[in-house]
Amino acid sequence: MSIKVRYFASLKESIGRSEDNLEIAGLATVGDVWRYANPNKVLPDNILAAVNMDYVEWDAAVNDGDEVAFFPPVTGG
Amino acid sequence: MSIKVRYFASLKESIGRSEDNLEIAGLATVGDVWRYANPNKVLPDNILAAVNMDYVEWDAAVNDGDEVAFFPPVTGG
Amino acid sequence: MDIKICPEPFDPWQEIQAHQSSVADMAGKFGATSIFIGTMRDFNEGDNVQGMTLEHYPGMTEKQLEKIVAEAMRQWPVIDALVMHRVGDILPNEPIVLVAVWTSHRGDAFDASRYIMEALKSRAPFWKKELLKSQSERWLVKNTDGYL
Amino acid sequence: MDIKICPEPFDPWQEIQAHQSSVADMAGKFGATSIFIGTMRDFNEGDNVQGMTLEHYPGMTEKQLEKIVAEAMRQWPVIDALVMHRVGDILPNEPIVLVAVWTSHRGDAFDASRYIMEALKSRAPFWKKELLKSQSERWLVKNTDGYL
Repeated sequence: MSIKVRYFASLKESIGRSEDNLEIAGLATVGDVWRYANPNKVLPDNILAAVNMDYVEWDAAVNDGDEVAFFPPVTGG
Repeated sequence: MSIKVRYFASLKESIGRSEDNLEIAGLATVGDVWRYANPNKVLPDNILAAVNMDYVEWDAAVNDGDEVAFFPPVTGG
Repeated sequence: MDIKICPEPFDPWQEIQAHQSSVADMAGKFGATSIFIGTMRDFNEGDNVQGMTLEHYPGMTEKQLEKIVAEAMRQWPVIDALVMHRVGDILPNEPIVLVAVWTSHRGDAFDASRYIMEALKSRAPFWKKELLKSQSERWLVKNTDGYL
Repeated sequence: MDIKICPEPFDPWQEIQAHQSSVADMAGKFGATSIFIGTMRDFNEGDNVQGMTLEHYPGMTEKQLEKIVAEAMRQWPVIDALVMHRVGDILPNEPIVLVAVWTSHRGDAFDASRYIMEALKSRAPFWKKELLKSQSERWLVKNTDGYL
């Protein structure tokens, strides 16, 4: 399966990348995507997740072609 | 004592005057002013009163030189 | 703080902008502006309305509006406020009332502007008389509660 | 309904006016307009702020804002709404966000505009990084609750 992963704001800076393009079988959830893409990285507090631009919980399913995003709490407005 | 009385909006139209200038001793309250100025007029419902441009109750005192106003509920905004 | 009773039509955007730039030390200090504009509609209670006459009590209007804005400034940290209200003959689509409040934070701006609008509706001595398309006239009887 | 993400500074008054006159059948139909504008301040948490960079998630931002406005339109009888938000480099005194809501009655305009602002603050994917006068940078950590 093919998953695009995106990082934003302070998380992007601390990870040092804005995106990953994963080509791997066997990722079932958003949590799996995080652990696979960042094997040695402790997850910062309060990180939010989205699949295809909608907010999801960490146990949400991922499918081939999904865009998964991780980012800190939003501060717009 | 000298009291200026003012009427506004639908009350002004139903009374047929916009103001009275009273020169009379012995008016103690706003209610007295109304009764003296409009002896044969039944008071319409909900009429508000002001003395010197502040809202008052009908038993509020009036003094020489006061401006007393009567008007229906306000409908601005 | 500025309160204006306007016998002629006004442009709310121009007025807000002019007010904002006339208060020089406001630049960079406020984070939130909440604005309410009431506009004349061409229908009311099922009838077509052609025009409206707004009567007021000169002097008391200003006095009551100043009190209302002062009350808002005691309850919330308001940096500045502008209140404008039309009087005289008004046509559909013309602004009737403008309330603008500048604060540091958004909650205060929303609360203070709404407080001023509600208090204005219940206490500022203005009266509306509608001219219907049928050429009959009618006084509006009562303002509705804006919190419901 | 219009949602705009703006990489360049915008004039809120011009935008509101342009929007209002672009929707031809609105004239005479709306009685209430509630507008909120968030503006960049030159200080925050005790520090002088020289500038700000607003990052966003293109695509998700629009999607979330559309959802938020649709929610407001389901809860209140909204005639029209305009939401604008800056991204990129912002200077003090520049508008960051604009929410404008047109309704028949004032209570709905106040409620809907505030709902949109609060939902935007908690769900629209924007992130602010401040550049302090001391030349250090810092990410803002969390939005405050605007109902408190």
